[in-house]
Amino acid sequence: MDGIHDLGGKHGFGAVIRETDEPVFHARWEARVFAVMRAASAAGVIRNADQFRHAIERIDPLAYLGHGYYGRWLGGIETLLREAGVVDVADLEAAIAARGGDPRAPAAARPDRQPAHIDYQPAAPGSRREGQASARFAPGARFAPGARVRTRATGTAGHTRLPAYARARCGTVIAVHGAWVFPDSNAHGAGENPQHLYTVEFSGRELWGDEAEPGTCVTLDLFEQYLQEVTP
Amino acid sequence: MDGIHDLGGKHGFGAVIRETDEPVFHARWEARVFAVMRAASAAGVIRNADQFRHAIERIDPLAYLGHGYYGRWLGGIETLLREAGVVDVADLEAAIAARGGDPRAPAAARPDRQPAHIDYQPAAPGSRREGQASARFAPGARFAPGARVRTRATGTAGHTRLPAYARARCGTVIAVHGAWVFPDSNAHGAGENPQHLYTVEFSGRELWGDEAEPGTCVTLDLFEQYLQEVTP
Amino acid sequence: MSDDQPQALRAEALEALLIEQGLLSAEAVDEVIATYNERVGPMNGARVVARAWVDPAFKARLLADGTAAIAEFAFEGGQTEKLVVVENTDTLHNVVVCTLCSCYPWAVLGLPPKWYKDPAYRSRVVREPRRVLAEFGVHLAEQTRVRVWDSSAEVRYMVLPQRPADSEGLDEAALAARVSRDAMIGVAVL
Amino acid sequence: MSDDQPQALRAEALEALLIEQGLLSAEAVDEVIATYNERVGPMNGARVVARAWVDPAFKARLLADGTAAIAEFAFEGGQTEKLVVVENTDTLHNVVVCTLCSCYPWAVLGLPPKWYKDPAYRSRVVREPRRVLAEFGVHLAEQTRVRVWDSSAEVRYMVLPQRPADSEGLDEAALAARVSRDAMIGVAVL
Repeated sequence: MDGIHDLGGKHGFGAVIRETDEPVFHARWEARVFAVMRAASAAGVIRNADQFRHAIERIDPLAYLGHGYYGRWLGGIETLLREAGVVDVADLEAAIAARGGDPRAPAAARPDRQPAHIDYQPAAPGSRREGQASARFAPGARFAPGARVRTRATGTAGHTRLPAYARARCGTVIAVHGAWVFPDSNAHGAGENPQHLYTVEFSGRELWGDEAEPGTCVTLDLFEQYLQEVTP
Repeated sequence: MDGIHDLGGKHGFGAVIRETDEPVFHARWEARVFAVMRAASAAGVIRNADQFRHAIERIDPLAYLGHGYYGRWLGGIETLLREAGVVDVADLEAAIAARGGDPRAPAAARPDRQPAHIDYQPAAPGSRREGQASARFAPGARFAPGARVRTRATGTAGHTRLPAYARARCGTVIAVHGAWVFPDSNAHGAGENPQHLYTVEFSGRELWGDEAEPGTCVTLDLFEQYLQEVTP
Repeated sequence: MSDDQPQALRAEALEALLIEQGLLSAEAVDEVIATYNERVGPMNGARVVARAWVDPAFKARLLADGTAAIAEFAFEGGQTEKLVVVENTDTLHNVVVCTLCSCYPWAVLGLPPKWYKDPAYRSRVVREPRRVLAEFGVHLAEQTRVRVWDSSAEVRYMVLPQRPADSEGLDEAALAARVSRDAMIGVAVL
Repeated sequence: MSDDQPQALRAEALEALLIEQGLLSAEAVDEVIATYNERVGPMNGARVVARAWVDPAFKARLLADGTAAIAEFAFEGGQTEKLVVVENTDTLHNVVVCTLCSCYPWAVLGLPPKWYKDPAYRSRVVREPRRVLAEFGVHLAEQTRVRVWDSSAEVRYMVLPQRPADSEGLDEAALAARVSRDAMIGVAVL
């Protein structure tokens, strides 16, 4: 998804602001959101991290920039709870009003009428991540360390972990991590589609052109489906 | 600038909302902003449209999405008026307070301490646009209608009119418009650098991959410096 | 954007400071409002379209060099240093956008509507023009190609819509009354 | 974000609805607060770093397979299914980010600081790492290469900082006390 979340390389966000003696949670509501996230996972509403990340990507872009990290989580979780029918928006608004709040205050959540993942079933219990995926994934890795690869040029409306700044770019494989669940399909309940994951290093110059800082590079962990061989 | 303004192809902004019987100005303050823009141009604070567009690109990203068109203009104009020393922020805040407003309400303006364009002088009075630029631009156009061209792959921290969605893409020249002032340098007072302008057509598939709608294309007006020849 | 009070006060304050400095007259706002409500607006483009429908020689000139062809109307309004007029046909539909800001041919269409300047239209129409057009009520045949003109430089675009089938016998003024702003942007058909 | 009251009330309302449905216990919030304040935090990563400094065999294991090497510590906290530890040297400086969301190795570093999750750091550190590091007070020699690890999948990264020159003779616990969270992200040197 070419969404507001895809921030790498973007300009205009100013200086990095650090807090002195920053607490783990700035307010109790942030910890509440964390607890609600865990409950939604336990209830099967958040099926996997990919689906949750995509729900956060789908929230209102203004809220994404303005509501902070736990505000983004809140939007993503509310989206999934409403899509799953676990929470009804009228009940939620009534509960907000009962606490003296404005139930019509701009919310971050953006539930789809027909969520893409409603029929999602994990392929096998507990088979989400590396160990299990590797075991079920027979073919060998297509690329070895040192291989030159080029990333896919185009984006997608769905979830993906290839950031816009690294599209249509050439890099070098520096590590091979075995087979992992593919977020682009798993987020949508369209299968775990396990495939090899590579750490690919890109020179600053390849990513940013003449304006790159000298002697800098960026690595990304990229799935085999994002990559093409570069013929020398 | 890889800023929030570069919206082409981005996801997550929802449906297009139309108003019935929409007025030209929704409130008097919008027309005020328009009048202030004209005054800033007449006073030489807004030197050219490229500098003004870049000032708008530089405003706070949240304001860019949240304050509407004239709110964006307001941010851009305030930025330039403060950078030029015509308006002092303390005076502005006092004038807001005198009107019963909160002088510390989040503002869109983001003046630089050392604006890049402070020494800007137009190369020649009135020489900003097509006619004059063409006259001073001797060499012929590098590309003719029908030529296949590839756009630059990387962005820039400064102003540019090559949107991110059309970088590193191949297209076909369908029109040649003579020489125009180059916004990428003109916005920063770094010269008018007139050069040929081309309308380039890109297939939907080239821009958006497999997800493109069939039978669609996009044209962009691109400056010669953005383009490379595609060798067949 | 539910509450634009801070922007309203800031604009008023800025205006006051410029008036104090003699850089702006107190009447300028009313002049702006009058200009873009009364004289500069889509009624100008509508006259151009109607003339192209009734006068084949003018239409040929308009499509060959829009800037020169509209010079005879002597429109004011700015933002239209070079005008290119693109013609809708049975096999090609044109639609105009400015993804990077909100470029628009003021002299012929006036100031753009809010939706033209909002993120939704700017982001979507280049990527999914058929879906956006359908939301506007324009359902194109599959075989009709769609060309989206993203106004990324100083060239400004206006769409020449197809003349409605039921407009036989109307004179130029009556035809102009049939031409909508949206049709000249390319998000409506007549 | 000056006023987070709407988010606070919405979170409270959501929590209440889940408690009503028996999907969440009223004590869960306090448990979350206790976990990430008391047991899961950068003190865990600091122990790993200190051990690597004093035990060359552990350091070799840690750099070869971070996940296996930290298993002996039995940290809780999640978000660290595969850990890769990258070593700073005189000629290479490593720094970690997640531009697409805010991935972070919770088990060894706890929950990330606000700046790590904010747009400014996420957007800038991949494009201008030297400038960002300088703002953090880390001024690198021109010849020191910088490698930015953008955590785009489930691999989590932790930086093994260089041992401070003045730490001779300190024991493992004293060394751990010298290791800062920021040094393990790569935005500080010790």
